[in-house]
Amino acid sequence: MPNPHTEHFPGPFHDPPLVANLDAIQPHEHVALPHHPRLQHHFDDMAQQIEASTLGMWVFLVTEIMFFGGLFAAYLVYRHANPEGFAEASHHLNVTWGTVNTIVLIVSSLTMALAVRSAQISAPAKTQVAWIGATMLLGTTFLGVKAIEYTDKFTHHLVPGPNFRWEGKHPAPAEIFYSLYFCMTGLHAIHMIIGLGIMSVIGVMAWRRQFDEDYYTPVEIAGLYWHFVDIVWIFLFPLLYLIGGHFRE
Amino acid sequence: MYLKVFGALIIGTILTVVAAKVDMGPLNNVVMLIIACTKASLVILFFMHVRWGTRLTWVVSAAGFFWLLLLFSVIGDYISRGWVPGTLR
Amino acid sequence: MFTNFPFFPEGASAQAAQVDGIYFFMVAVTAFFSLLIAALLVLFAIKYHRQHEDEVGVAIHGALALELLWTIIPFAITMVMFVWGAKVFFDSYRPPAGAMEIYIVGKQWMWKAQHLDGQREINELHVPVGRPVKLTMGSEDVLHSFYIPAFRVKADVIPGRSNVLWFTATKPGRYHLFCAEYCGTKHSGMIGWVYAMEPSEFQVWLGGGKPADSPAAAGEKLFTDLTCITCHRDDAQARAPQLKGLFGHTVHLQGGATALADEAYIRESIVNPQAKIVDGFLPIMPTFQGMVNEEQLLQLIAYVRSLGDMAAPKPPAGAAAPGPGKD
Amino acid sequence: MDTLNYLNNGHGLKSWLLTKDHKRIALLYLASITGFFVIGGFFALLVRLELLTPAGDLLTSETYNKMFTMHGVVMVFFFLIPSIPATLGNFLIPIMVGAKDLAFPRINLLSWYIYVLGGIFTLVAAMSGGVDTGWTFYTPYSTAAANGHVITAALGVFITGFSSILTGLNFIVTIHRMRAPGLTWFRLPLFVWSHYATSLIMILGTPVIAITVLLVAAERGLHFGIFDPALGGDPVLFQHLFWFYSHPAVYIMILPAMGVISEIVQAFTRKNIFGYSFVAFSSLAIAIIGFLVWGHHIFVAGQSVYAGMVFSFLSFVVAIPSAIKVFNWTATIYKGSVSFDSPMLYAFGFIGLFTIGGLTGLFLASMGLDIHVHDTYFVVAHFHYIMVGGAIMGYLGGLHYWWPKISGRRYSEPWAKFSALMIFVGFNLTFFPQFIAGYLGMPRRYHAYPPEFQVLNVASTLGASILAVGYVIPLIYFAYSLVAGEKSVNDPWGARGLEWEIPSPPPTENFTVSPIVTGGTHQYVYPSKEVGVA
Repeated sequence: MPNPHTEHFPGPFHDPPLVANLDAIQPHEHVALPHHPRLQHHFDDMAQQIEASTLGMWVFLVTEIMFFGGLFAAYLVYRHANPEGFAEASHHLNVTWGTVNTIVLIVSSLTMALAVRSAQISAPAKTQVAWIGATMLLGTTFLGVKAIEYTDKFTHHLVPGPNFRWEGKHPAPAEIFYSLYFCMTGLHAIHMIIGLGIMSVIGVMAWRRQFDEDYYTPVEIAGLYWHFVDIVWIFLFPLLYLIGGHFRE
Repeated sequence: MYLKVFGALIIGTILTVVAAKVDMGPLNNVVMLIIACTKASLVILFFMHVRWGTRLTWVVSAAGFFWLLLLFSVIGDYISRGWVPGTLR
Repeated sequence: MFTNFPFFPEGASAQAAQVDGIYFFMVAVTAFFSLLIAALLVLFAIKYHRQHEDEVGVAIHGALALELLWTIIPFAITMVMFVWGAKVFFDSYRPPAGAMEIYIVGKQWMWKAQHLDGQREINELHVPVGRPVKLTMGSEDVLHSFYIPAFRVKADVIPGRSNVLWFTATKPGRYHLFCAEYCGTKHSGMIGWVYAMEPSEFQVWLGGGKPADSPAAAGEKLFTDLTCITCHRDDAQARAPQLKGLFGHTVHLQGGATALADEAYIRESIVNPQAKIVDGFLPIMPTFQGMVNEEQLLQLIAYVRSLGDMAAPKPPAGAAAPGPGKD
Repeated sequence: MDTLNYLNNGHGLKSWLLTKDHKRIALLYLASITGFFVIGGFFALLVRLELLTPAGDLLTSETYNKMFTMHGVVMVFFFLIPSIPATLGNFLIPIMVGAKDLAFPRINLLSWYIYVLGGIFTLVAAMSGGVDTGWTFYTPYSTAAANGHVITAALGVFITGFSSILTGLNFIVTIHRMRAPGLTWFRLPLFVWSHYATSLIMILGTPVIAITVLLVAAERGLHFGIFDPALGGDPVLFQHLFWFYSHPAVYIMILPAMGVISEIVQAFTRKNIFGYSFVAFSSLAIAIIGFLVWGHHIFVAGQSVYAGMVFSFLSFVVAIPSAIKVFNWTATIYKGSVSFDSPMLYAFGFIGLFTIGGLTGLFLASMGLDIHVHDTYFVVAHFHYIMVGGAIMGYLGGLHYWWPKISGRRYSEPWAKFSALMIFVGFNLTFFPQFIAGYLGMPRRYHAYPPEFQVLNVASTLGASILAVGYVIPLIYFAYSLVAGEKSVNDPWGARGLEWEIPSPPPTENFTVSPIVTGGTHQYVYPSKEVGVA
């Protein structure tokens, strides 16, 4: 059987070579080289693998920005068209709950950052799990508060649709506002739930002592995701809860 | 380090709630957005480690927000509607 | 059945010549470049056809000057197209003063038209030649698009707001009217005819039949029926702004802003009265969203419009001050 | 016995459905998009048959509306967008950058499953009564008035969007982080450059349509009011958000095809591209400027005149990089060693048809002219020149070019030439008359039409039948070549590129060790000064 890499087109122009190690790249008996147990076979080394994973997460977050971006663009357009209506509608949101939830999320971002740090410095598994657990607890708290707020909206007929009731002067813009409110916070809450799912996997991995200073990529990229969800809320909070001058109350 | 950033974020939150109760006219929105952007930048730079990231990470994260602005340019249509008298558009 | 089919549409409006002008220019450019590329491809393919199995091409890596040339020349050509196209667009959407007004309502799946004299027609539109005609259009349900190919005019008809289209027919005849924006099951049935007539014939047509109320008269009736008149009064007890002499003038709003009282402003004031509060009045007007349909809305607008030419009596303090007219 | 390659390394359904090999996933995609192409083609056939006569006699108007809707949805979201990237791109990008696989093989497989799931939703919507919104899902028709399962179809589009996002993400990371030693950016094949630009659109645009169709579903299903005019919502906002993705989506379809054509032109003239950096950067320019032209779809839809002017200007600007590519391809053929193998025939067809398609795009970018031709058959003809004459020509050209690498077999060259000719003739007969019909004023999406348009429509339907046969022939000879085709050598065309340095079909790991790259692709050198072209 002929050597496969000599089976080229018999032209005379294969000069200069495109590849310096032409023989080596051809299929032959595979020799396993010693490498980190976490290194996937298609990467050259750990550095490449880590860089790829981090970049991948960042690129994903860019798509997330655009995903929420569609909603923010709609918000911008409608608020530009109905500044008064949006302000009026916003006043029915509970600023206290909103503030509490903002602080809860910021604290969870801190615990998340510390969870990543603890993995980075090869802290004991117990410490890592503790930070991850704290983050998850805060995330759940956020969702709990959100549930209270949603219940309140249901009972006050503030859910858009046939049952929407609005006593104020701007019923139509208010319905648009609440449509956007539910879409934006709902989508955000779904991201929180997904985040909790990711964190529970990360928690189990940490418990099994899989993270140390040489390998902590999963907890790092989970952290990127968590912080991103926090950032979305940092914008949602003022845009939804705080518009239109609460000084008039 | 993380605690300092955390402190700044909490202060930002309190500031933004307080600012919402002060009548500054259209400035309210500006202040609100400046605070929100500052907070977001702090999270991105420190919690998300972009401060220590490669140049590519900088470019990718900046590109995300840049494209968001491109999407927001849709508002241009709404602002310029009615500029041509008699056409209603 | 295959006899008498056209390859180029009739042009029967002032706009048609304008649009066709760009079209011919672009066809020429397209033909030139398509043929140039095709000719070069054929020429090169034949001339440099591979002669031996082991032959290779000449290594040419590029020529900056050449590449800049074919960047800059197309750019220059497209800029001509851009400016020309924008000019035609601008002209064909800005109705001239004194155009004849017709109100159009699109609904699934018919076109309703009403002339100022009250003549109504469905899926037909009679217009005089030689006179600018301005259509104010609304939709009762979904998006439609009012399209007369022979006039080279088209504009979407959008629920929730009015849109404007104008043309000057130049050639008497019968022309297709199409709905160009997909609007559902009978989209292709939402068609009709536009009759361009000599002015004298048009007057005869307008006089024939039994005209209904003019849109303004119908609007006036609605104005009474909906009890708008109780607040929008002429006297000093008026709780709402004076409408006489309003249309086409600048309105001073609460908070110091101003607005031009055009169709869009009147429409907004009816369906979303709280959006713009006239300075000196309380925001007490309820919305009429859902209480008037698109046709009635256009009639109300026509009525307010008809009041626009009247001299405003002494306005109550702070009410709409007459500003410079837009015409 | 054959040497071990990706095709015979593992047998059985499970080895395919659970594979992480980008080459096998590419074939999974190839099979599924071919299925969707057949389905979408079937809908097109019914549309064309209905239009044979002016009266709406073959189908009811509602069925007709569903047919063109499903044709659009299936062809755009389930065939054209994944066509080249998910098959050829998936197969070739890791090889072209000298990597063993894409950066995230599991995500690559996941993207295929997501694609299939989205496809199932769409097929369920189609089979349980269809949708009649048009592929554009314009509100308020889609939210308030449309017949059929709009939500199911919208979810199908939403889901499949994520498959596109994940593919783009994988490509970007792979191209950034997995390049072999010595493979600098400016040594990358132009195919990779164009896929990089495509991936940018995929990750930046797709999320916007995802959220937009989700809002349509929420408005229809939950009676939310985002675009509802009764609440003061603006249907034009939907169009803004929709076209923010859907215009760049056209570049998702055409950029990879441009990449394919760049490769083919170089390989079949045995000559490096004329002006590599102009061609490479024009891809990026198209991707970026392409994001700023969406408003040219709504010149007459109630957009402000000034916004329209900005969009019109930028739409003319985005034509320039496309023009550059056409000129540079033509210049590449100059003094090349031109062969007429079937991939090159597709490339010739592409350049010619794309030139017409691109130039007629200028008609639509010109605001004054767009008033008349907007929403007529002129638009239909224009975008079919880009999507069928451009994207599908490029796809088929690429498939013919790399088929020996993918399958390890040769197909019947005479049949390939014959079908390329049929497709070219059939295509032009189908779509050229539509330019004329469009300028005459025939609106698109018309079930019945005035009789004076009939001659043009008969020509179109006739052309479509020829086109259909032209598409069936490759299916047959490709299938035949799999079982009985002559075995291919590594480099059957005498082309230069990493993919031609490894066996056909490639081994599972592509390269045993990372190749050390010493030059760019398609560098052909004379054996001696004396032998040359005329």
